[in-house]
Amino acid sequence: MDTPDLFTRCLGYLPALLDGALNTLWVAGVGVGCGFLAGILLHRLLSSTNPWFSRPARVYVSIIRGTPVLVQLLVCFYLPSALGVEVPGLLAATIGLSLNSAAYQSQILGAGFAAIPRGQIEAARTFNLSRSQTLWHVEVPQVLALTLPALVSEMIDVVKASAVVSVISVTDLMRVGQQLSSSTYRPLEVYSMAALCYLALTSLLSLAAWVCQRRLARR
Amino acid sequence: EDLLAKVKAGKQITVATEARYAPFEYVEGGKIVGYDVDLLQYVMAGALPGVKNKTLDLPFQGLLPGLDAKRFDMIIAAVTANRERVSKFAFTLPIAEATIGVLTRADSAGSIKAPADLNGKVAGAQIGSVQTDALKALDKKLKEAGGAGLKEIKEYVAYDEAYADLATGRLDAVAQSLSNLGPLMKSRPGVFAVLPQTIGPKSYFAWVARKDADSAALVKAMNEGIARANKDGTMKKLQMKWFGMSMDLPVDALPEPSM
Amino acid sequence: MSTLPILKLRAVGKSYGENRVLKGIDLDVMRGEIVTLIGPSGSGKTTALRCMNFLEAYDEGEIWIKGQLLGYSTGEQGRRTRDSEAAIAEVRRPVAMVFQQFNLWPHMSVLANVAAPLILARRMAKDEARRKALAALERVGMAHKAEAYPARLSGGQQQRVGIARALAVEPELMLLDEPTSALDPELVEEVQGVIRSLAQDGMTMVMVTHEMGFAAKISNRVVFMEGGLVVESGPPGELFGHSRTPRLQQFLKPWLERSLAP
Amino acid sequence: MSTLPILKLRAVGKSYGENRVLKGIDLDVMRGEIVTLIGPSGSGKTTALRCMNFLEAYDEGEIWIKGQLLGYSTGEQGRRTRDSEAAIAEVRRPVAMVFQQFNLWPHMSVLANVAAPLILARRMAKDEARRKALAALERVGMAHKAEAYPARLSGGQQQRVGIARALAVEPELMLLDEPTSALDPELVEEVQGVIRSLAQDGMTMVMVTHEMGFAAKISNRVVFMEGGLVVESGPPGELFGHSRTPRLQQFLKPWLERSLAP
Amino acid sequence: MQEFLELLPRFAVAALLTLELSLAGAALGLAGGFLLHLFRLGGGRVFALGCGVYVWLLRGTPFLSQLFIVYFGLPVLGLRLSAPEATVVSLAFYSAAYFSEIFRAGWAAIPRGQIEAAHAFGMTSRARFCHIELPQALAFALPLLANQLILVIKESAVASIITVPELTMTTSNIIASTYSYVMPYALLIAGYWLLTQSVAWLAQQAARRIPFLRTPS
Ligand SMILES: Nc1ncnc2c1ncn2[C@@H]1O[C@H](COP(=O)(O)OP(=O)(O)OP(=O)(O)O)[C@@H](O)[C@H]1O
Ligand SMILES: Nc1ncnc2c1ncn2[C@@H]1O[C@H](COP(=O)(O)OP(=O)(O)OP(=O)(O)O)[C@@H](O)[C@H]1O
Ligand SMILES: [Mg+2]
Ligand SMILES: [Mg+2]
Repeated sequence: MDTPDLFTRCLGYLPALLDGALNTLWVAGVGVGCGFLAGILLHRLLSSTNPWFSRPARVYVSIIRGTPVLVQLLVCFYLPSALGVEVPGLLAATIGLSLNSAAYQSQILGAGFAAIPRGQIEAARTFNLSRSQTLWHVEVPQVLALTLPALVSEMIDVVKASAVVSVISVTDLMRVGQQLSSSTYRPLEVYSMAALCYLALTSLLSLAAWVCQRRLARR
Repeated sequence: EDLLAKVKAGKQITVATEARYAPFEYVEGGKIVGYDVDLLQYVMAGALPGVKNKTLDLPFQGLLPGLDAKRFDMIIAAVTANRERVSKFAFTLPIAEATIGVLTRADSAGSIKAPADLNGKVAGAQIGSVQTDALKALDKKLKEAGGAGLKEIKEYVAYDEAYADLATGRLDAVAQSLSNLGPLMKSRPGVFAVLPQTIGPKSYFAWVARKDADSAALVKAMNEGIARANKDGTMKKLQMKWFGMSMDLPVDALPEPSM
Repeated sequence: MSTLPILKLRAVGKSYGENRVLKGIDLDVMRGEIVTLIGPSGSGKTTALRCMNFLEAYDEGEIWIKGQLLGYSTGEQGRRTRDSEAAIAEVRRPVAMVFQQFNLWPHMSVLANVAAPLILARRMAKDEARRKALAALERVGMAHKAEAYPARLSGGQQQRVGIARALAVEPELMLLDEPTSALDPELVEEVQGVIRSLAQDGMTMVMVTHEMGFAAKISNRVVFMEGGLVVESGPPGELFGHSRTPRLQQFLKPWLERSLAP
Repeated sequence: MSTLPILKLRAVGKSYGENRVLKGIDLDVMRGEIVTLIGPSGSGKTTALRCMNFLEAYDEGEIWIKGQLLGYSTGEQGRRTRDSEAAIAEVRRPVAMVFQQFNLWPHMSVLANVAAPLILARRMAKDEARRKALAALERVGMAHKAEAYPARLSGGQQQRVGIARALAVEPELMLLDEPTSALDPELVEEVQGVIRSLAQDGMTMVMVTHEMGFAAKISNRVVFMEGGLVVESGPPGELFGHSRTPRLQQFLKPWLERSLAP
Repeated sequence: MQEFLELLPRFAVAALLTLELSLAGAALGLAGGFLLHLFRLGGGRVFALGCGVYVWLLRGTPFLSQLFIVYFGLPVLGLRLSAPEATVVSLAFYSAAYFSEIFRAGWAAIPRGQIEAAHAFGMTSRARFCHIELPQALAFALPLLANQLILVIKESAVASIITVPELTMTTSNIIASTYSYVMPYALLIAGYWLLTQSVAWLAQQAARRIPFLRTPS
């Protein structure tokens, strides 16, 4: 059996890795997206004056930030089945990452919400905008612009955190790397290639954010 | 209505595997392939005609707990039958021999020629695997024989890292089933060597289901399929294809594990 | 001028915790009138103005806008309950507000700022809202900046947009809280000009200001507040020329001195 | 009064890229003199003031402090090279600055804020520095807040600390950039009072301000700038009463009108 | 209960190892991040670009890949680290990228005017750095630093793949040998939670000690 040279070998890993990258992108993308919406909700709960809302929210954030993602994913995967509900791995992974990211994003977005001058909200009230109109038309666009750099970091972190979703049977980029390394017995090469794929993904995100920031800055 | 009936009615069986265990199951060209996959296909064609199988790929540590939690119906992977596992789970008939060999580095072939030469050396295997238990037994044997015993037994999450550590010299030996070692030797020629002696008693790989009334019929159906494959020579053919050798396996029952 | 006051305050009180900031304010504002509130810092001017709009919930007395009680409904045994946001919005509809810090929404263009209340709160069609917004901007001389973003404007221009935003909803009463005090001295004039021209057009206004000269010239009535109470009120000539209370005289002294300096 | 000007500007120019912000400023400030710079927004007042301190590097002309050229050394063929930080610090030693936004260091107590320049830049012993700092705080009536942190103080109090910090280094010349314009109207008076008392004690000052009345009362000389040039300068009575240039007349008009209003 | 008592000592040992690994990694990373930041502040364009590339590479790739490169790649160059050593080194390189970004944010948060005031009063650049910039930037960055430390603790779980017997590895071990996973996972969660919450608590206490942070500005 002849061994192709390093370069050809690495090139050969690419198609499978890209397949995995697609899954990673999906899980992380949807995770961040849902996490954003849930993060807004969580922030509302956190800043509620009613302790029945704010206290559970605080506990939630503390638990999520205090435990490994791996454990959170396992809970999302195994808990429903213990209760008799079948949740496919991909869905469980997406839900798990959303719930995880929501906790972090609630903190990031919280900083953004806090930075919006009170007066702007009051202006919305005097002009009779409803609460949800104020949230979506006045606050959220600004919060997005204000916290974009931190949100991008969070997105990058979720992409990387998603590397553990393989434990619940999602064939993500990292899992493809593991599979390749076990059929080729060359972990160093394969993981270096996988690292490059992650780098490409995260750079893509940074680039997109940079473009957004540019747009916003033109105002 | 038991599990077998449900599977037949739903035309789908969900099985789990760890596709990092060549040549039993691993990924090539984006698909899980290997000895188990081929064998399952043959067994299902006979036992469960028309049923499709859905395969989940999980890390080894997730397999038995996942089965217990009813995340899937069966484990179709090379699981070594040991005493503790057999007491908790239902194993099928053996699908391959799991007798353990010792992998060393090619450049240490001069100094390590037999298991007895492992005194003072570092050896590794997968966490919670029978191979780890075999290493522990070896350690005990070496010490009883008056030797220093193994210097350390390192436990890995998966075998790939153990092979890599052996290659970089952090390990001196890896305990692994002979069935797995053949293909490894073929794809990284000149890097590794296999000791001629095996360690531990003869043991077997089998598939696993839950040990409850619900699963009993399913296990029986699978066993019938495996027995047929054994008798009509299909199994030998597949073994030649994947391991490069064939082995004689008991047809009627899984022998009582000795470990 | 109708005889029904457009805004009526009766014994309005407001406390922040222990601190009783408003201690019973009475005020009638007739259609077309311009009332300015003056007084030392902390006397409750801003609080009073914010109550007129229910931006702050008052907790004693009553505020009526065009004959409707603002913010509360009176139940059977005379106990009152707070209205829903929607009901409050309905009563506050004829009132618009201009803020000291402008409070424009920085992520919207000038035109969008002015059109947003029309589209979102009044559910006007987008085209019509834009047309109206543009007309309001025209009115304050800011139509040429319709596409700009607030951050690009000078303070005076921002405040003119703030006024346009208030104008666009076609209010019957405008509340202005120190509309010029966040501006560089150079820019005060341009905003005061706009307010003066609104006054000439007959807009009803209640304004808090520290600019005595401006208050004197523009208002029909000046209200001097101190410690949460109205101490003196009357036409500007009377109040500035012959203040009856020593407290008002003392308050006006530095200003009188400064204006006669050069 | 000595005849050597403590600060001398000759044809000072400064550009930001293409934009020539100062176009040749001449100015002599004698010991004990109080000079105010007035002019419309963007005329270069702040830039001029910052150049006098080399916070901004000027790029044409010369600035002399007590006879020493600020910021540059002239080499053999008349080409000048920029001085080191240390050399600049030496020349700027007699000059202290008071900022519009106070610029107190929020992580230090009031006392530490005032003492820090003495300890860190003048290498004074800590005890002595504290004593001096306390004396300066006493001077502006802030000694009782010595242990407080800036965030706890009102704007007027913060600015008084800013002045104390400048006083503590015993400057021979103080530069003040709109020292009261970041303050609420009510607080302006307390800071102006401190500045007035410094003036009575004979402190030399150059101040940018928008408060014409204050400028008129306090200064020996008023300098009107526009478009990076000095348009007119002279004693306040002359400048405010009988401005020669139409531009200055136009600039002063709104203020004159406002002050004569009631 | 019986199970709990049996497992507790093993988990205590494992948690201690997790703490040691992540503290050592974070301490080195903190120092490295600070150095990177200093280069970026004072080293001109080439350094700034170099630091930027470093941050991009280390922040953009999963920690697992970096650990593999240190653990399996360095031996190719003749440097063979033990698994815990490799973990600490990788954590240090990895977190240095994050820490340097945090320092950057801290410095960016200092208002320009304050630095100008220091200039105007003739402070040397060292006095300025030590007495004006550093305390404020650190105070600003304190919560971010704590956050990052928490992330490092959690990231150290990856070391289980190269046989470091820390919390995650210990849990896997126990599960693989007992097939009971409720109690081990409960202890795992409790372990990480305790570690991270104590970091958060310490940071909070530290923030309380800083007098000028006590006032909402
Ligand atoms: N949200 C609040 N919570 C607690 N106290 C408040 C609040 N808003 C205002 N106050 C207090 O109410 C009093 C009146 O404040 P208000 O802002 O109405 O005065 P003002 O006359 O507008 O003063 P200024 O001229 O400084 O704007 C002050 O003592 C102030 O401290
Ligand atoms: N750092 C800078 N970079 C570029 N341009 C600047 C900078 N600082 C000031 N300018 C420009 O220089 C000109 C003069 O500014 P300067 O701040 O000196 O004016 P000013 O007279 O102090 O105005 P104001 O009364 O508004 O404070 C303005 O056109 C301004 O845009
Ligand atoms: Mg007010
Ligand atoms: Mg200026």
